[in-house]
Amino acid sequence: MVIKTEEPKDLEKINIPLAYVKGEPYLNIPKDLYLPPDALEVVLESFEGPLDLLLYLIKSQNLDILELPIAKITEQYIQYIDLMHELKLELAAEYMLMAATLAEIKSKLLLPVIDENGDEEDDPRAELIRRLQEYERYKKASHNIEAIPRVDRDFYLIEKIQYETVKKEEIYQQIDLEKLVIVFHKLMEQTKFLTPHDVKKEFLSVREKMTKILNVLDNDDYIDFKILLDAKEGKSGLIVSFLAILELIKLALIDCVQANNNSTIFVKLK
Amino acid sequence: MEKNEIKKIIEALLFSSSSPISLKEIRNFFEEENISIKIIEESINEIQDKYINSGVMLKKVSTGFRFQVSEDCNEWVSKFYPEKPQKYSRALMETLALIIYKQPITRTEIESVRGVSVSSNIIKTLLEREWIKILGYKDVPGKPAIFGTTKEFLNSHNLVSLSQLPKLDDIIELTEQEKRQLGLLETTEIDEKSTNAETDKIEEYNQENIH
Amino acid sequence: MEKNEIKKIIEALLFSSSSPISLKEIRNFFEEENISIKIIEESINEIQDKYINSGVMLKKVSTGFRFQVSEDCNEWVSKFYPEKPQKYSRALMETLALIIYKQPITRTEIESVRGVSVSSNIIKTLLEREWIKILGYKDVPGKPAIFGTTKEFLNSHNLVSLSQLPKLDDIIELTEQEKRQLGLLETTEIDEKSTNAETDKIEEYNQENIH
Repeated sequence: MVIKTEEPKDLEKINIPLAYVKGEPYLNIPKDLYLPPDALEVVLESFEGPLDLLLYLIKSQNLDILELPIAKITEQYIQYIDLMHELKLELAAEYMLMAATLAEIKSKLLLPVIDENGDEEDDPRAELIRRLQEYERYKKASHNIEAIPRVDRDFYLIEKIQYETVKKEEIYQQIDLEKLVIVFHKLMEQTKFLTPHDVKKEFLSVREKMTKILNVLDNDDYIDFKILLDAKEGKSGLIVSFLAILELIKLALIDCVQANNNSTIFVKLK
Repeated sequence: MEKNEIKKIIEALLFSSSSPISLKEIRNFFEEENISIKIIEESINEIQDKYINSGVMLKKVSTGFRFQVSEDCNEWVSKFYPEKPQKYSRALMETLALIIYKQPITRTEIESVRGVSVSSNIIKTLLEREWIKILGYKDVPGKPAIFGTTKEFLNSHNLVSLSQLPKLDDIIELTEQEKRQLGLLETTEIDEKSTNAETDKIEEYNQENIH
Repeated sequence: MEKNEIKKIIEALLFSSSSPISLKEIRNFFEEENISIKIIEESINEIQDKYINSGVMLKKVSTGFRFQVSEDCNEWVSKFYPEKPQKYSRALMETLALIIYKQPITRTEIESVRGVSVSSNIIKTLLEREWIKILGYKDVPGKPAIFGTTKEFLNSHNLVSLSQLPKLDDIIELTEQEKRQLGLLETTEIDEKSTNAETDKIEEYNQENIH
């Protein structure tokens, strides 16, 4: 099987030059930490957080995580942070927190251990070492997962192929009878608010209604919008009234105002 | 490159493509490999033969070759993918409800209750399904059709007579809230505890209506 | 129904499906035809054999069987489709690794191992890709979502179950002395005779730190 695995970006595994500065290839980050800033910007950006940076510092010098020479590491870490600042790289707060943690551990190690029971006090590095180890495990695991064949990268699926739909014997889905009853009752309830059915929509032309509204608004006062609607005319009548009002607004014959949402709408002749 | 390998690759390309692949595309693809058009054509023919008695077949269409389900399997594949259950529109449900409960009824009468016109499609659908039929024509100007339900409607809903249709009170022991939702109550008290299946049904119905 | 016909139909179903089909689905489909599970399993095996030297192969993944491009043809198919596959960032892969190996897991738990915050985009991408899903919400303030992997994750990595994934590295075991040094052991005895490499290393280390 052809497995095209994306090369992990781990710095320690990169053999190709990290960068070229004035035509000169940089294979390793110089130990003295003199880093030509522009060239190494990319390198610095590729850290996945303070733990990743710490791991890099440890690995790049073939140190054992378990030994964690705090003084040395702290010094280098701070140098990196300063460099990142200098390069104006966006620095997550987590990096600063780690710097503080390192400094704290360092200071604790410098203090003489006074313990009346003669027990050795917990090494302040223990927690950090545990975190580094834990992070390293999942970092490795993520590389393993990256290497697993993945669909559309390492292997391909077939496209579903066409078929001709053969018309099935038509079985219509049944109506939900209970829902039907509810629908009917709801309809009946609605009609309660309507006038008898002999109110014909045909008689309520929008034009006619517009004239009527203009007659009602025959003076300069604001009138409650609701006065223009007559429940007796039923739903269709209300719709015609509403359309007529909209039409009048459009023709700029009336003004419609409302102080705020839900408050009364007032209508007035222009 | 061996012909067998070429065949395998063409097969893989055809199965992984969402559209037909033309002879020209295949030829271009193999250009670097220096493979003659003859070999490619032969390969395609052999692939075609290979699938003669299979569930799929290689078919030449206007833009190239593609695999499709073989003719005798179409019926089975269609059966495997069930059609989406139809959803009935609110308009259809209301129209049908009025025809059931108010039959004989004309379209104008349905419209006057619903407050909107009834689309011809709805009447057509119901007639085609043979759930409703034209009982006759009203003796008024325009001679509108009078509709009623059919035996077929009863059969397809496992009913013997319309009297078996559920009564509103039977379906739901209506809670105060539900009654209010249905507009059957004018009180405004809210029964917070009603969260049973019936409420859900009504809510489902209401939601359908909202959009 | 003849076995040959059954084979053809299963073949057609598998080729026309956009997702894997399980044995159970096939069995249910043939229920009316009274076809034994044994016949179905045999048919699937025979289909699998039929495609052994083809451009496609029948593969079993977590949710059933599917056809996919055979291993030696993948390279050619990728050549035929010039679009590059989506690349995922290290941050995304680390987040995914944590969800895989520590599921059920919350975002906060992921962040505490990685030492940095997890961007919402990463979670969104993983959810949209359907590699992870929300299993529920933790009963703590804020009700954070609990994540886990999906069958789709397995399917898109040709896996049947999570147990096929590489094991997590063990944490490197500390020597007794190192543990003591780190305060991970409660014993207070000091092995005075220990003048081996470890001690030297530690002393060296201490010197380094004390200056």
